Formats: sequence, C-alpha cells, structure tokens
Amino acid sequence: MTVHETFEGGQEMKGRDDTGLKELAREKGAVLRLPEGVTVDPADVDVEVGEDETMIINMGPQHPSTHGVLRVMLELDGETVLRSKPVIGYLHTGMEKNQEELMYIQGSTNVTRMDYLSPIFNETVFSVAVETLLDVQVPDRATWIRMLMMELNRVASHLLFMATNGMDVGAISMMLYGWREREIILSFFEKVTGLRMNHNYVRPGGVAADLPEGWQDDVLDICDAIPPRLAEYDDLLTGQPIFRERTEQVGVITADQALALGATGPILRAAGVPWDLRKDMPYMFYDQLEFDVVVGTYGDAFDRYAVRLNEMRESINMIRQIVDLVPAGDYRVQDKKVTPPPRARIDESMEALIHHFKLFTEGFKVPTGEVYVAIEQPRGELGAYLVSDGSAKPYRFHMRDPSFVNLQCLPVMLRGGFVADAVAVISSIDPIMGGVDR
Amino acid sequence: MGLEDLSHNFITGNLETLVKWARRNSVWPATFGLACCAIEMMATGAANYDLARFGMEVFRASPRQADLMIVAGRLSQKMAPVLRQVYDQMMEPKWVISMGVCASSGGMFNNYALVQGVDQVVPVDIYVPGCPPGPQTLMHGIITLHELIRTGEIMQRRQSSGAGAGLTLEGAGR
Amino acid sequence: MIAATLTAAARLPLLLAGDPLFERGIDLGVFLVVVVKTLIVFAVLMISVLFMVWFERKVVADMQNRFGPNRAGPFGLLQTLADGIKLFFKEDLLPERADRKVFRLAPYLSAVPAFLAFSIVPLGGRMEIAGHQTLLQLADPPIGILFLLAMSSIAVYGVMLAGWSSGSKYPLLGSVRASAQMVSYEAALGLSVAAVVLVTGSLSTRVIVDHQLGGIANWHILRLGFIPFGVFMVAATAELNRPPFDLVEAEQELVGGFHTEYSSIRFALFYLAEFMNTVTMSAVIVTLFLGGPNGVHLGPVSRQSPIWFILKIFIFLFTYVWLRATLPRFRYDQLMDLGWKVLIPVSLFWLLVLAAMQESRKWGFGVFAGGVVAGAVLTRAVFLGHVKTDEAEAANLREVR
Amino acid sequence: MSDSTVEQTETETAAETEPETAAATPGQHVLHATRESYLDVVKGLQDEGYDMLVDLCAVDYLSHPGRVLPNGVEPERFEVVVNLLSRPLRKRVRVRVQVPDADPTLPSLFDLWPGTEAMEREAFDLMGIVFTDHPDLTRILMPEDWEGHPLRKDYGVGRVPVQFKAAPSTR
Repeated sequence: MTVHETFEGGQEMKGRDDTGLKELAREKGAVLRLPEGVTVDPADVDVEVGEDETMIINMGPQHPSTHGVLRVMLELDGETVLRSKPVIGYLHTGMEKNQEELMYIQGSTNVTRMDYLSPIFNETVFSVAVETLLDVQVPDRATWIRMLMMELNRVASHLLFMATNGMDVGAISMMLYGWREREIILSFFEKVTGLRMNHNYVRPGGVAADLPEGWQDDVLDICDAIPPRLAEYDDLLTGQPIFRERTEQVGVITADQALALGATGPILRAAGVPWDLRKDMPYMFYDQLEFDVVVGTYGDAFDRYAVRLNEMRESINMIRQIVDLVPAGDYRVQDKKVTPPPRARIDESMEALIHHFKLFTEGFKVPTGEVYVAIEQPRGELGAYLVSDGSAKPYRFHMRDPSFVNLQCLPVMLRGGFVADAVAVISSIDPIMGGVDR
Repeated sequence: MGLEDLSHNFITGNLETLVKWARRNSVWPATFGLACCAIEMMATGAANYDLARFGMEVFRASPRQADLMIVAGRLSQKMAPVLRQVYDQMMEPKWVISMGVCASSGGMFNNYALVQGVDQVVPVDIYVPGCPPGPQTLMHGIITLHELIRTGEIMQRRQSSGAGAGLTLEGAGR
Repeated sequence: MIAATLTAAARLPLLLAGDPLFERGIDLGVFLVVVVKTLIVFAVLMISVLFMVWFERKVVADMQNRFGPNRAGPFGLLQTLADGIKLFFKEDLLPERADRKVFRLAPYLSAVPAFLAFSIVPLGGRMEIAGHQTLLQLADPPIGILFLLAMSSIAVYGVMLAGWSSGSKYPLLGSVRASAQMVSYEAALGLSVAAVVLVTGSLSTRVIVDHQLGGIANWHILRLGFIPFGVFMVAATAELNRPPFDLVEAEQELVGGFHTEYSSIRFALFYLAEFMNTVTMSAVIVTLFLGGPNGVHLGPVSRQSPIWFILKIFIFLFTYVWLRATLPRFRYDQLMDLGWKVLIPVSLFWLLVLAAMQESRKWGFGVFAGGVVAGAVLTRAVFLGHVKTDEAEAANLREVR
Repeated sequence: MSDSTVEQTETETAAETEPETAAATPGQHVLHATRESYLDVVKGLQDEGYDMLVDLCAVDYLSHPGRVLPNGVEPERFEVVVNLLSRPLRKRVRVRVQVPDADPTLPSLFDLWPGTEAMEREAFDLMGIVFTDHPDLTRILMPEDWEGHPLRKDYGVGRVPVQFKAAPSTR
C-alpha cells in the first residue's frame, strides 16, 4: 500500500494487530466532511499537500460502477485515493414511513422492495417478526419452503455480485454469464411466485402459495446447472492473473475494523471471522442442515469474491438437502385470524367471503410489543425491529439493512488505493442502494 | 447538427427516412439505473433477452453520447436534480423511457421522499408499466419507441406539445 | 485526410523512393495511379473498420451467448452504418470550459495518423495499373518503420489533448493515464521493432516483407524467436488502448475517459480511430512478423497476394476481440510494472542476443560475449520482474475453508 | 465504569420485569437505561462481551402512550433502541433509552463503535435525535436542506393527491 502523508501522519494501512478501535475511530473521522452540493476548493481541504496536488472527484450518483445511485467523494493525489466519503440517500423511498401506513397483511409488499436483490429475505424477516409478536407457530412446510426460497435467492444474489464484480474490473463477459445463470433461478421464482422480482411470496403466517407440481425436479435441475457454471467462473476469474492482481491486497479490512464498523456477512467472513447466523445462532431449521461457513483470511476484495463464490456452492448443497427434507402439510398457518380462507371456499360460503373481505380491508391486529428479529442475508445480518401498538398496522418498523452498515467500511478500504481499486472495492462490498436508502 | 435547417424536398425526404432508420437502429441507452427496475433493465441487456439485437448493447456511461435515458426505478427528491442534469447533458435527439410504475407515477410509494412521476422532471416519451416490468415488457416499450421514431410521431408530438427540452423542428418530420 | 496524405506524399520524394512506379519520372498517369491507390486504400480501410466494428460486436455477443446486432441489414451488417449516420446527425457540443481549438483538433489527431500509418503497409506484390508497374502499397519510403513509429506517437497526442482540453476531471485523468501508458509502451514497441530492423538491415517495409519470403520458417515470428513478436503484440495492444489495456477510457472507472465530453461526429471520429488503429496495428504486426502478404502460389492467387494478407490480419482482429471478451482490465500501476519491468528488459535482452548472433557470423567468440551480456541483463530483468515474489507466494498459500 | 454497576442495572430491570413486560418483548433480553447511564450501560455491555453493535434506531411514541414499560421507567416521547450482539455468548441484548421531546439529545456511541456513525446520522435525519459528540451529525438520507424529520409521527406521509390528467394528444 502506498504511504501518503496527510495531516494525520502516515496513512499506511496498518497490520491487523496494531489497529485498535481508537485508531479506527480516528481514521473514520478523517473521511471527507462536506455538505452536499458544496463545491470544494482544493485549497480549503485540510490536507498537507500542495494546493494543486489534490483533486476532489465525485463518483456518482450517476456513474456506471457505483451500483445504482451511490455517490462516493474521492480526494485524489494523482490517482491515489487519500480520503473518501460515501454519500447516500439518492434512493430514499420513505419505506419505513410507508410501512406504518400499511397493514401487516400488506407489509411484505413493501419490504420486498427494500433490498431488491434479496426480496425473499426481506419478506421472511418481516413475517417472522410479525409472527413472533402474534405468537403464531408457522407450519413446518412453510418454514422449509421459506428456507428453500431463501437459499435460491442467496445464489441469485451472489450470481449478480459475480456479474457486477466481473464487470467492474473489466471482464465484460462475466457480466453476461452471471445474468445468464441468474435467469435460471428467476424462472423458477416466476413459476412459484408469479414474479421475477419483488415477489411478496412470504407473508405473515406462511407463504402465499404452495410450491407447484414437480418443483423438486425444477430445483434439482438448478442444482445441476449452477455448479458447472461456477467452475467456469473459476477458470474465467479465480485463476486469472489479472483478476487476482486487481483484487488481491485491495480494499483490505481487518477483523477488528470490520467488527467495530458493524460489518457482517461476506465482508466479516472474508476478514477471517467465522460468523454466520445460520450456523452460530440458528433460526428456522438451519440446525438440521449440514453446511460449512466459508471464511477468508486477508479481508481483501479477492477474499470477498472467493467467500461469495464458495457460499453459492454451500447454498446449492443446502438446497439439495432441503429438497429431501420438505415435509408435507400446510403451507400457511390454519389460524383464521391471520390466514384468509382458501379461494374455493369463498365461492361456497358466505362466511368465508365476509372473512376474506374483513381480513383484506381491516387486516389482523397484532398484540402490543416490540421485537427484533435477524436472519443471515447474502450481504450480512438483516434485522427487523417491529413495534406494535395493538392495531392492524405496525407502529414503527425499522429494517437493519446490511448494505447500509457495510457501506461504512468504504473509507477504510479505499484509503491508499487507486481509482481503479475504488471500483473493485465498491463492487466487492456489494451494496444494494435500495437496501441502503430504504 | 441535424436536419432541422433543411427545407423539405425529395432529397431531404429520403435523407430523412435514412436518418430515421439510423436513429431507430442505433439507440444507445445511457447507463442510468435507479432501483429494482435497473436490475431488470440490465437483465434485458443480458444474454437471455439481448438488447444487442437492436444495436442497443452500447450502454454509454457518458450522457453526451447516449440517445435514450431509461429511467429505471423510483426517483427520490434528492436524485431529481441529478436526473435532470443528466438529461440536460444528453444531446438531441434524445428520448426518455419511464420504466416501471415508480418512475411513471410514484407507484406504491406516495410519500414525502419520492417524486410522483419523472414526467415532472423530464419529458417522457414511453411509459413502461410493471413493478418491475419484465424484460419482455421493457422490450415492447423499446420497440414501440423504435416505431415512433420511424414514423416520426415523437417529433410531431413534441412540436405540438412543446415537450422535449427545447427541441425545435422546423420543416422536417411532417 | 486524402489531401493531407497526397501532399505529404508529393512533397517528400524520399517517401516514394522504393516504388518502381516512379522510376521513369512523375507524369500525369503516375499521379492518377497514386490518386487511385490512395482512394482504394482509404476505402479498404474504411470498409474494414465498418466490418471490424460489426465483427467485434458479433463475436463478443457470440462469446457471451447472445445474438448481437441482427436488425439493421442482413446479419446486422449495416449496424455500424446506422451508428455512424446517427452520430453524424446528432447535436454537437463544445463544453464551456474546453479549449476550443484543441478540443476540435484532437479527434483528427487521433484518426489521421492511423490512416497514414496504414499507407506504408505492403498489401501485396507488384501489379500493373494502366501500363504502370507499381507495388500494392501506397508508399514505400526507405524510412518506413520510423514513419510508423512517428505516426503512432502522434496518435497519442490525439487522446492526450482530447482529455486535457475537455476541461473536466474524468477526461483529465484519462489523459494523464494515456500519456504515461503510451509513452512507456512506445519504448517496448520501438525495441521490438529494432530487433526486426537489426535482422533485416533496412527500415523499408517492402524490404522487411521481402526478407521473409520463402516459407513460414523465414517469417520473423520464428526467425527472431517469438520474443520480439510477443513484446510487440502486448505493446501494440497497449498502444491501441484495447482491453486489457483500455485504462484510458475505462468505462467503469472514468465514465468514458478522454472522450467523456465528446458527442456526435467528434465522438464518431474517436470511435473510428480506435478501430482504424486496430486494423492498422494488425497490419503492421503482419508486416513485421508474419511476412505481410507472403504466402504460397495457389492457382490464381500469387505468392504475394492481398488474400494472404487479409487472412493473416483476420487472426489478429479476432485475437483483439477475444481479449476484450475475456480479460479483466489492468490497473494503472500494474500496467506500468509490466511495461517497464518486464517488456523493456526482455526486449532489450533479446535485442542483445540477436545482435550477438548477428555478429557471431563474423567473429566466432562473439556468441560467447553475447551470452555473457545476455546473462547479465537477464538476471537483472528477472530481478525487476519478481519484486513481488513474497506476495505471490503468500497468495498461493491462501485457502478458503 | 465497573462491572458491578452493570450487574446492578441488569438486576434492577430484571427484578422489575413483570409478566406483562415480558410478553411485550417475546423471548428477548431488554435493558432500560436512562440518558445518564446510557453510555455506561453500553460500555459495560461491551466489556461483558457484547462485541457487535448491530443496530441503532429511534422510535417516536407520540401516538402510542399506552405502551408497556417496566416500573420506574418514565415514558418519554422518543426512544432510542440499540441492539447489541455477543459473538462469544451467542446472545443479543437490546438497550432502550427514553429521550424527552423537549431536549432530544443523547451521547454518541461513536467512540465505542465507529460503526454507529451512519446509524446515528440516520436517527438524526429521520427522527431528529441529536447525538452529542458525533463527529459529523448531518443529514444522511434526506437532502441537506430538507426541513423536518420525516419519521416523526407528527410529520405527515407527504402524500401527493393523485391527479388524473388527460394524456397529451398524440396527433
């Protein structure tokens, strides 16, 4: 890493041991502090380099490699990044406010659009939060279906990471390959939920519909189709010298730093911390599955890539196990309070019709209380904090989105790198702005 | 440069057909993605749907070189000035596709944070419905745009409604 | 463009020396032949560029499991034409902060040298036009190779000035990258060309081609032992800003690099220049190392025929497209490392070896001397190239549980 | 801050936990801290092994006065909720702090966990909680010049009445 003198002294990336929390806090304080919209005069920037030597450059919000509308302010000395600051909010949709206006039964329609690459996770964590407050026991089949869909979704999400990461370091074909494989999973999603994205499939009390006939074959086809393609990625990127040079020792973050910044998911695991909620604090039936937690060593962009690549393999293995384990039974809870009557009964029974009508106009009430539920999403810990005041609408719903927290690692990772590294690092964090800004 | 200054006659008539053909077959989109729809927009460009067939795989990162802005996703109040700036940076002739309900009307998010329809910020030529619209839907929107370029309807509409960011067409496109 | 070439050709009798066309002095007929040749070469280059753009999009699409353009004309062949016409009729822009004159000049600086460089490439053997014996080559100056190097240096200015004159940050970064990249690779390029010149003993492209007559074994790619060819190929790719060396425009990093602020016809010129340069460079590689138009006498196809030339060029065009579809982009410092620490030492070393071998024909112990010199240089080169050994080993040790 | 105080705080709340309160937070470990003890409680928990701060958010209880709180905790309008996670203990704990409307300030946790930087800014932006000693307390999601804090209950959704207007004529 290049050494650069700023007003704080050497900005060399320190080794893992000597970076204490205080140090980190100081470093974080060194990121750019500029109100948005203010044009920066380089002379005003408090850095001890000559007047004309640094340049402030805005990456985004409209930039091909900032994954949507992330804006990163970079202070450059030549092509070396001295300081950087992510600026977010360009996709702020007010979803948490909207959620307070929507009934629980409508809620998953809203949350599914938060992190739009892992919609099933958003729906699941919301549903689990509501079910915890309702004290409803979801049928086993529904839980297994949720797990199946989540793992498929994880693969789809990581595939998209592969695509964009490849694209950002300049391997354009990888972009297309990632998308090609993702379509296989999306077509299964479309078959099950009716939509390619934003499914609204997992709802409080279970899932919206049972799996279609012959789903096992479809899922096993996916499991057969994806791994050979992953081996192709190994040929195309993992073993590719240029790719390795572009990502190794780039965007390094140590375990201490990652923990202090609250990073979770592949970023934390790539830094060498074996922390996966599925393994360490099992929820649903993850304790019945056999899988490994993929852990990296160096915490650089390549490790994050490798962790994600191997997580896909683990997920495929888990999906194979899940296919065998899904039991027969109900796909949603048989609780009249929460679940609408089956479509067939509405035609026969007036009561069912009224019940259906009331449920969808008034919703169901959830007892007073507050709860925090967390699951492991492709990018880390996805948490839902739900406060209920006893009515049919959430009083406050807060989503702890991993992208939002992980993005804070950016200034630490970027410092001392090049502009080209910035691109590789941003994509290795894999932030989804829909989740960041909500 | 453009055909705007020429008077209408046989040669310019044929030239115009040629130019419309060229414009239709070479609509370069700007890389401008906002939210979920951007993912579907990229999926449309990817192997299974392949926008390249229409000569559209040339996603230009620089708005100066782009012809088409696909506003893919919800537009927040904070992003709106940026969107307008990007639109202004694009060179005429330029077209806008509003992809998805959020871009078209604010969609399900009728609240403080979102602009309720990008047509409040930039003139829109084609609205593509859906949340998010699948690649087929977007492609239909694009083909519709091609058709409108071919028949010159878009220019006519801009002429009559004044929409189109100061594009004036005199003589051509009747 | 044509006029510029013509005046350049007419004013410099030196440029025209090698061609039998001028042996009997210059009259109107000779002048017309030159004009016709210029037009043909220009047209051939233009058509090959149009084809190249289409070819690249189609091949890349095929490698990515797509169809590629297929709506404009048969098999989408007219796609490039549509792009060109569209760009021609698009609104133009001069950024407010731009240096206007330079901004306008830059695209031409980029496009014209590509064509000029192509003019010295031998496309075939002797032929007869209207009673005039002539070479199938626009010009065969005795200093052909120097002319080539000069032109490729001028092309750098096009890119550099374009970025600098735009008056905006991303293009500026692109232009800084361009100047550093192209200047450093120019050195490697020159050294590998020097190897060819050393063996041939002439700077004329025609002589170089003729020197490689008589079968594949005589081609410089084999005769010079691959290394100058390899170095030239890599350096040429870098000179062309083709992937994996396309840092200058690196879309994901610098938006569009030097041409970010360019639109309309000026952008089209850059686009054109990139592909024109690709074609020219492929032609130069073929000339220097693959025997140019040399081939075998096969029915109507003569021993030195444009057909062989086109076939050989095609290999390189495909290779360039292949590289684009496959490789990630280098980073700035890695690019510099490759240029200065690997390519230049290696080509320098090989040049010495070749020189030693050349001399050893006269003096026997020269081989020995050459070996010593080469060994010394080689050690140094290996040292330079392997600064990062520890890191590389560490990387090999990494494991993912 | 010594460990004894932490234990004290915990036992206090634990002692005051009524069945009602427990039902409102099903199966989850919740601590209530005052504004004064907030920093110490969190610091104590960090020392105890809660090594990750996963979430920090604020709730506006303006229109929900009837919430369940343990005895001795004075309800205020705002509440800042901090979720901590211990990797060694495999446990989560939630710290809730009451913040009055009149003076919505709270010390920042930035020195303990730099990762709270964005979360506190979000709480400031959307709910108007001011975190003292925060290095850069500026708006994060809303534009710089935005007025008001959108997630407060007295801040409307900002619904725009939907207008149906005729499409411009295509001919």
